[in-house]
Amino acid sequence: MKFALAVYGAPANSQAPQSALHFARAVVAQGHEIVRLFFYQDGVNTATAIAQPPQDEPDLPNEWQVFIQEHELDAVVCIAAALRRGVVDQAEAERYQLSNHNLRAGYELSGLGQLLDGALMADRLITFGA
Amino acid sequence: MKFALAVYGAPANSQAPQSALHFARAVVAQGHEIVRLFFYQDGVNTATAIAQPPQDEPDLPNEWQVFIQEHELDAVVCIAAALRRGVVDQAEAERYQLSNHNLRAGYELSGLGQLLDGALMADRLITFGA
Amino acid sequence: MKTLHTVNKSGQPMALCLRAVATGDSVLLIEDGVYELLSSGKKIEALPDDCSLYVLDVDARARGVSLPEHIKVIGYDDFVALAVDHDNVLSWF
Amino acid sequence: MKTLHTVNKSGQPMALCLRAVATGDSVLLIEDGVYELLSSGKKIEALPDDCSLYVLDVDARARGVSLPEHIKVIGYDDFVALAVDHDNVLSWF
Amino acid sequence: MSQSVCIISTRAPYSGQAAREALDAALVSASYEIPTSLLLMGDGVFQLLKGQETSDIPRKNLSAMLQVLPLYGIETIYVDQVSLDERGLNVEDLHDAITILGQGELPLFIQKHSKALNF
Amino acid sequence: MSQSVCIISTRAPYSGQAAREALDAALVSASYEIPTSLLLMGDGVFQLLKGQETSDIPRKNLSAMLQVLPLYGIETIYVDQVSLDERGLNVEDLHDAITILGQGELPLFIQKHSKALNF
Repeated sequence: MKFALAVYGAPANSQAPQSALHFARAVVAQGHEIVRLFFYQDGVNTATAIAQPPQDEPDLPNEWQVFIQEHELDAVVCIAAALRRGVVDQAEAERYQLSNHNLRAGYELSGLGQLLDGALMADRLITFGA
Repeated sequence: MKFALAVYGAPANSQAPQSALHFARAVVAQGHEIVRLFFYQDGVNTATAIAQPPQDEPDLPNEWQVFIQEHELDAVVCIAAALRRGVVDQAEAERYQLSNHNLRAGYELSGLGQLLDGALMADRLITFGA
Repeated sequence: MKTLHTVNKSGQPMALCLRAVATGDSVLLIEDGVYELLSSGKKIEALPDDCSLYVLDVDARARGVSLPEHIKVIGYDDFVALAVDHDNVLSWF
Repeated sequence: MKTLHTVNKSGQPMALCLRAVATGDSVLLIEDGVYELLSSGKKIEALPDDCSLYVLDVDARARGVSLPEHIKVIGYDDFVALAVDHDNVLSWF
Repeated sequence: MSQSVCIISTRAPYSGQAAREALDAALVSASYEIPTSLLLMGDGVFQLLKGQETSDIPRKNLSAMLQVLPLYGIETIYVDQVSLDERGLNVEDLHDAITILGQGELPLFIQKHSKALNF
Repeated sequence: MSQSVCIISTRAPYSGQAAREALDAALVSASYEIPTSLLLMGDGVFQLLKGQETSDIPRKNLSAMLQVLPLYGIETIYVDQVSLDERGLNVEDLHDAITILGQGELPLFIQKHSKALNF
């Protein structure tokens, strides 16, 4: 069965990225397919490359990246939500003349259409809210 | 009179940074002193240099920076809260071997002690919660 | 059409879920939704009899919420299986 | 000792504020706290008579909340003046 | 079954961006020519209040965005009656083009759509 | 008046970091040797539940942090009675070293401190 997952909370202010990761691992373990991951609202903070969680807590941004790359998942970060929150890739940093960029490898910045597209192409959309 | 202001919400998920800025401007206009600004919890996102708000909304991170620099305010970003959320200066980026840094000029990363210190040295502490 | 409803907070998300739930649907409490098992005026008692109530084990355990006997305690594998068994998943947060 | 309480949401912040408020204190509704003026079972009616109730003009206007006559509508300058006039400011959020 | 989308928006308009980000999703869905319904529940019904003047806060005016919905084929906004009652809101204080769903109508209404997205 | 601090913590322990960040503030305040009280209200009282096992979620165990408070001179945790009642919590389910403040006791309790910080 085809799943799409949407994540709307940040690692630091919500359990959403962690619940979604647990769920995603179980989806893959049961032989189902994840056709789209979509990070929206504060969920875009999951994709920052420069967070440094305290040593007594797991590093969720890193765990997500490893999982995405291992399973070659289609991981989309909403570009409008990301820009307003300061999560940008090199192309956007250059476009807006920002000093730096911080999007992790494995993620792609794209439009909200990818959330709708994922919802329609999947058999199930599961949203992890903030 | 001496004021300390604490900001706990991010520009994108709370009105706190904007309410606090309006309040801070009124404090200065009335001839009072702001002895400490402290950005904690999601409030640390106010200090990122690489956010790009949409054109139909004000650029609060930029407005805060201009205000801080114009009035030479003591603006502290909680270092623990900032590290876990991916807001880092050059020194922390080097310490943790992160790819980049994104703290705006005008802010200083420091410990939670600066919040307590600000609360005790000010006549009034005003907290803008998320 | 059967829907699986997830609830990750008590308060508004639980109240809205109860308004959207239909005969034969299931409700799964996750994250802070597990506190709904404690509250004195329990909203979950308004759940229709033919709806199943589940709670996610890791989230209840993390919060020290002790579980009444009538509730089905499940893990993420079961959560995925429930999502497969229902026609839709609605998340209340 | 007089305290100025700010409330930026209805729900829990307003409820906790009402439990912490003392004779002679003031309450200022800001941000989503201004919706407290609309709710049908108004919590603010539990405010003691000798407490003053204020609302921040920009936040009420932004949300389209019309203001009852008995409430004091203020701007940020008055907010600062209130903070000066009270001994402490407590923020409920 | 041909596809249709129900966008459920449950947040007040201005503290965070969730309400705006739900409206953006509704507009994108409708602009793909997918039949799209917008359903307001809980604090989401505050988006309907008339007379919102947002020039002094750093947020886009959502009232203005609601006016635009018909241009995208979203002719009415569905609203949960109980949420209005809980908040003491009367229809005359609200945006005009709304359809109120009474207690018990919500489950069937949501099920009429092939996908429901909560915000 | 000599300084003292009341830390008011109103959030449940694990969804966000607000509860942890309030405890951090209490520990910092106490470690500066400022007389410090910790007051739990609203969903903050959920921090007191016994038997929290957090190894499967990405959060530090706050129960364990509460155990550490006496080492910093915070011998008891003040708790709002009404918040316990609203949530159906009984004292036997909770962390031991607590002092319950009944209805009407909160205003005076908070005023005894020169500064109160809400989280």
